[in-house]
Amino acid sequence: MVDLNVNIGHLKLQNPVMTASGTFGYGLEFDDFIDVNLLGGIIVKGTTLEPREGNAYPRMAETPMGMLNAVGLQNKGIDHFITDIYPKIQKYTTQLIVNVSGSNIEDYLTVVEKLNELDRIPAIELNISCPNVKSGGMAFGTSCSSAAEITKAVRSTYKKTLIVKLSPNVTNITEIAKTVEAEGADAVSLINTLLGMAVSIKTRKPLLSTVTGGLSGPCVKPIALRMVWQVFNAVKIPIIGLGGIMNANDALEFILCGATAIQVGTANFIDPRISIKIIEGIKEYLQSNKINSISEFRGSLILK
Amino acid sequence: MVDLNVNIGHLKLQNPVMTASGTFGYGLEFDDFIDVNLLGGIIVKGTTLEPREGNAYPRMAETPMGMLNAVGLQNKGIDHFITDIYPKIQKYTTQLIVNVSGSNIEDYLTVVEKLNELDRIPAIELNISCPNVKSGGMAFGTSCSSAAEITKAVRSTYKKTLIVKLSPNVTNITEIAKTVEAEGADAVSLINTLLGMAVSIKTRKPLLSTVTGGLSGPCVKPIALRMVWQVFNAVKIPIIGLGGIMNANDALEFILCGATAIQVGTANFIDPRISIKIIEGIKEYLQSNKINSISEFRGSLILK
Amino acid sequence: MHKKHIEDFIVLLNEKLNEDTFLLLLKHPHKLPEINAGQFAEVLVEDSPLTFLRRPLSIHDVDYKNNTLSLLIKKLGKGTKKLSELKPDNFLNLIFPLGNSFTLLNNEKVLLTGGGCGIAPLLYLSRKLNEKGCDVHILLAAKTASDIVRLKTYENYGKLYFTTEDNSLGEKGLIIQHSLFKNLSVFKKIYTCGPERMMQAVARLAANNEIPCEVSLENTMACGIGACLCCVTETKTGNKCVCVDGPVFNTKDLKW
Amino acid sequence: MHKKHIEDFIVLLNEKLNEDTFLLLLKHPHKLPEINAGQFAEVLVEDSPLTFLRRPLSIHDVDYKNNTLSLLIKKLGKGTKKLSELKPDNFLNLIFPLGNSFTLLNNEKVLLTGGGCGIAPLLYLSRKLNEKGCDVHILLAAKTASDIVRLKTYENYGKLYFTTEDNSLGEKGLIIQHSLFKNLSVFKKIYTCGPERMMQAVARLAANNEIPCEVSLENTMACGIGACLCCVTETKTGNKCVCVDGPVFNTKDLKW
Ligand SMILES: Cc1cc2nc3c(=O)[nH]c(=O)nc-3n(C[C@H](O)[C@H](O)[C@H](O)COP(=O)(O)OP(=O)(O)OC[C@H]3O[C@@H](n4cnc5c(N)ncnc54)[C@H](O)[C@@H]3O)c2cc1C
Ligand SMILES: Cc1cc2nc3c(=O)[nH]c(=O)nc-3n(C[C@H](O)[C@H](O)[C@H](O)COP(=O)(O)OP(=O)(O)OC[C@H]3O[C@@H](n4cnc5c(N)ncnc54)[C@H](O)[C@@H]3O)c2cc1C
Ligand SMILES: Cc1cc2nc3c(=O)[nH]c(=O)nc-3n(C[C@H](O)[C@H](O)[C@H](O)COP(=O)(O)O)c2cc1C
Ligand SMILES: Cc1cc2nc3c(=O)[nH]c(=O)nc-3n(C[C@H](O)[C@H](O)[C@H](O)COP(=O)(O)O)c2cc1C
Ligand code: FES
Ligand code: FES
Repeated sequence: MVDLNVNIGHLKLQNPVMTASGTFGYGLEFDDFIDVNLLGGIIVKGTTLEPREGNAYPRMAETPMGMLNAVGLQNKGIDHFITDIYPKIQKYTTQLIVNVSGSNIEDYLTVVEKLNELDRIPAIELNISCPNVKSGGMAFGTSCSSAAEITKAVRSTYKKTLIVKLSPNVTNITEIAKTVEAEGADAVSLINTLLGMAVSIKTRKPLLSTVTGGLSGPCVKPIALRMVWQVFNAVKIPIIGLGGIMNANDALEFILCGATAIQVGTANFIDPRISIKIIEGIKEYLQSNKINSISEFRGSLILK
Repeated sequence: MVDLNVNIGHLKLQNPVMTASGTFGYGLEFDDFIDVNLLGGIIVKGTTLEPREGNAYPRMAETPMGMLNAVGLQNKGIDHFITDIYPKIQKYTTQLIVNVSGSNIEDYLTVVEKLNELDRIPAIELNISCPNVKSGGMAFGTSCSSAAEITKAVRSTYKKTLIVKLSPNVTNITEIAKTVEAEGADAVSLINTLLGMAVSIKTRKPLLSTVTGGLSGPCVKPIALRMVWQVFNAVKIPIIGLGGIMNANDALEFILCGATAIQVGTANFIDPRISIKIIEGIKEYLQSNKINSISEFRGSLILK
Repeated sequence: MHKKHIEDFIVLLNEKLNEDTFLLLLKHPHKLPEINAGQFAEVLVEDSPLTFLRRPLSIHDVDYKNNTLSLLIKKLGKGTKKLSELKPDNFLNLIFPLGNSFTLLNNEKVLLTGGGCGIAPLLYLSRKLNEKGCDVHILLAAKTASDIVRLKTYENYGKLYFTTEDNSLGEKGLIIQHSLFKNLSVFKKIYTCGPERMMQAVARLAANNEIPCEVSLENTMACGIGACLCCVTETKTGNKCVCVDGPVFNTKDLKW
Repeated sequence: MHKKHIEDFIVLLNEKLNEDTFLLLLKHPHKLPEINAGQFAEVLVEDSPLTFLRRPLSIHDVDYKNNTLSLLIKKLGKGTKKLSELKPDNFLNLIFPLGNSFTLLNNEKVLLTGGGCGIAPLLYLSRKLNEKGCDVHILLAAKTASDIVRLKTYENYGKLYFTTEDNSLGEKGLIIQHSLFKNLSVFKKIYTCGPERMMQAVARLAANNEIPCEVSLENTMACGIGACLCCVTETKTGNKCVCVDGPVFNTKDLKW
């Protein structure tokens, strides 16, 4: 048997496959299709201090091998999460990670402090990279100083595993990664969506109510892979890779480029069982290539 | 009849459709397929001071709805261009624009001075965004200060139309655009390729000899459109839009978002006649929508 | 809610109904799970480079005896065009049944009305209502007679009425100009689907007559199962997902 | 150089030759332009989401009388798999004829040798050489007999030899272990295509015997017409494009 266990900070995952925030609901939406407990972990929807209605419709546009979204962090707020969602998802035995967003540092801190109290939430993913909200969001993730500031603040109150999710909409992602590593992040996840746009020449209008939105899906994979590889060569903390992973091959490519774990996002919409198929596919690949453990394969890219 | 004429600085184009540097050779490669003179203009291959062998093989990898290239500005240098290529392409009546690259400002200036002397070259496209060369290239295009420096230097010697080609691998493309506008660029073209990567889990090697390369094709269109729209709202000089244009609809989307002209790149590889078909398609769209001129349509995106 | 499934159906029939409408008859390889009227499927369009996401399509009819369901589809763009090329024995992957469903009444007089491919879910609905003893009246609207398809099948489950803009079938004019709307209060409920403007007009008249009205909304969807929050519509109690809280809404809850 | 064309061919035949090799017979709608041995086509793979670029494929044979050409293709990945599903009357878009070609001799004794789908261009070459009065010897190499296809057709144009690794046909072993290589100097020229390692071994023995050797190189291509510079190979005079300066190279010019 191959060893699929990986560690992200204090977090132990039974395999490197997680599901990406905003693409897997709270897991419950997928109970009809898969045994969610087979996953390495799930990252639940972006959660903010106050309830948010999100952006106006339309929020979605299809693009070549991808999609744009402008959901805008619709969620019912942290208190609703604690009282209504948390009890429901405690049935899962897989790792539960909450993706946290906010428009200012105080909001982030309040949410994080509340999550710190929840036994079954061993880690948070700090979203400093959402392109779909007016204030906060991506703004935190596109400069080193603000990324440092928020990571430092959260780190000082949050004692469990802290993952910081990086924005690809930057000139130099390694600098941001190094900064959040220096401020005590246990891991980085990358990439969030790329800022994109789509219009209709029939209506002459943008296809999203917000004009621009976040691009995800296979179209972004080459960019995501490159960033994972760059960051792998720049930091020591584990990297969680994502962006366009549609199958086990894609997942293995990210791990080959240095990712300790991966997340499946948009692919869940095309095939709700895909995350489980990816775990199977990774196992098969390692077995047929006689690789004993996923960590042996990690970052083993051959540069001749 | 609809009016397709557009102006880029002093440059008059009979229609807004040009072909992108590095994807159309010197035009001659397409003589068997189309009447090159029907184009608005052609941007010839990236030209440097000295001859360059480019990067090692393999230089190309297919990606979802796109491709990565790592050609690395292979060309025989400006002197060879002047003595061998220029005489051959003088047969064209369409506008001929030379894409200029270099690893330092002096090189750029020498090339530009030589091009200044060529009667049939009414404009240059300054490539400060090539991701496939070790020094220079993209480095110039990813910071405002270096973009300013090189634009200023070239502007001071080059009197004809100066187009600066921007890199999408930046946090804020509007800042770079405003900078080169301030330094006297007549127009900006965007986008060059996005830095990406592809690997094989079969060989465990990168698919490009350079590990990373430049991503182009339909997969980048949403990002390119967004950048054109952002820059359109930030500068007054004309914008030449490109990135993933495969048909007339795509071209019209860029013009709707504010592009004065567009360039067809990777699409030339799929259909060598596509640039001409795009001109026809634009004409048809304007006619059937009773729009008299392309300038009337430009930037007419409706934000309700 | 019923359990959702993902399954490769086998295409039994692809029938062209008019210039741009076709009917797909699909066989489930096993026992077809229960499906309610108004539910839809997310259909995977394969071998189509620019069709990345699934396409939501209403379930037009269900046959539990033969384990088949049918889809009534209008060729609109890349995905529906590709589906129109399916041949018998091809596979088609569906996630289904999705969404809520129409509220059924027993032994009441009801009006089902719609236009365009909006009429797709009305067939299964009319059958269900017919089975429940309702007096079913179906009003279909179109530009011209040839736009109206599957007429004979609808006739099995209710009394049919038409409006056409060119007067080629039924009464001339738009849907709400039909004489049925002169005396709306005879109906206990109105069900409608079609273009949004049409549904809004019907809903307004229903409201004026204080008759409950249910609509089936269309919307751009990514997941179809409530996971992405891309498909919201504004309701009086905030944004709701059309794919799980809908596609059927009581118009009194909408901000129309 | 011949003028390049872009054309929709009509598939006349898609013949499965073994587990993963098939032959496409394609009809040009008009008069087929002249094509030389060793040239290739860039083939558009439609309805294939992950096959964005065209696929380069050698021209296997040409029939000017019927205006057809054929391609001999090995299923390797997404694109070739898709092509293997083509049916008669489907269209296939080709840019052709591309690249340079083999140098033909008159009335000489020549050896053509290759393995895998590398043998594709050798058929048309053997026919051309045969027409020019050459004494054509063709050595085909494979793992096992069933890998070797179109044997009967090759026989029309030259004398056939084989090596198989499992001794199921011809001599046992690798290509260069064949007895023909013991006495190479009887040949005026050697033509080879197949896996790079195989071609290099053949080229080395040719050089040792001072016999001119031409190879047909494979390479990843984007445009096929010399516009992108993606398909370079190192030669003694710098990087050359395989698509225009090749695919045929004299091995003395390569850095092998
Ligand atoms: C719950 C639900 C049930 C539906 N049931 C049916 C049905 O039974 N039969 C049927 O024919 N259609 C139905 N539709 C609509 C169907 O989903 C779209 O026609 C289809 O997705 C278009 O795909 P395409 O690839 O052909 O078009 P595309 O190439 O994607 O688009 C073509 C044009 O149509 C527009 N468009 C695309 N999708 C939608 C949409 N969902 N709503 C409005 N405009 C859109 C695009 O903006 C574009 O202008 C339903 C939609 C929903 C949400
Ligand atoms: C001038 C020329 C002539 C050719 N003639 C023929 C021919 O007559 N018959 C034939 O069957 N094949 C021929 N080939 C090879 C053919 O082009 C590839 O097999 C084909 O492009 C693979 O496409 P795919 O989509 O099936 O594979 P993909 O899914 O793209 O790739 C599958 C695997 O094959 C590898 N691969 C892809 N393309 C190539 C390539 N060009 N060279 C080496 N490895 C590659 C990939 O890295 C991957 O591992 C020729 C190639 C060239 C350059
Ligand atoms: C509909 C949608 C909603 C998303 N919501 C969130 C979110 O709330 N928080 C977050 O950090 N990322 C969010 N993302 C980004 C994804 O988690 C992921 O980073 C991105 O989609 C790239 O991965 P993919 O290509 O596999 O989808 C969202 C993406 C989509 C498509
Ligand atoms: C093979 C190849 C070579 C290129 N060479 C150059 C170049 O020399 N100079 C340059 O400015 N851009 C170069 N580019 C970038 C294109 O001009 C264009 O900016 C990019 O490909 C995006 O457009 P597209 O998606 O339409 O191809 C090259 C692109 C490709 C694919
Ligand atoms: S389509 Fe994803 S929530 Fe409705
Ligand atoms: S493939 Fe483009 S130059 Fe050869």
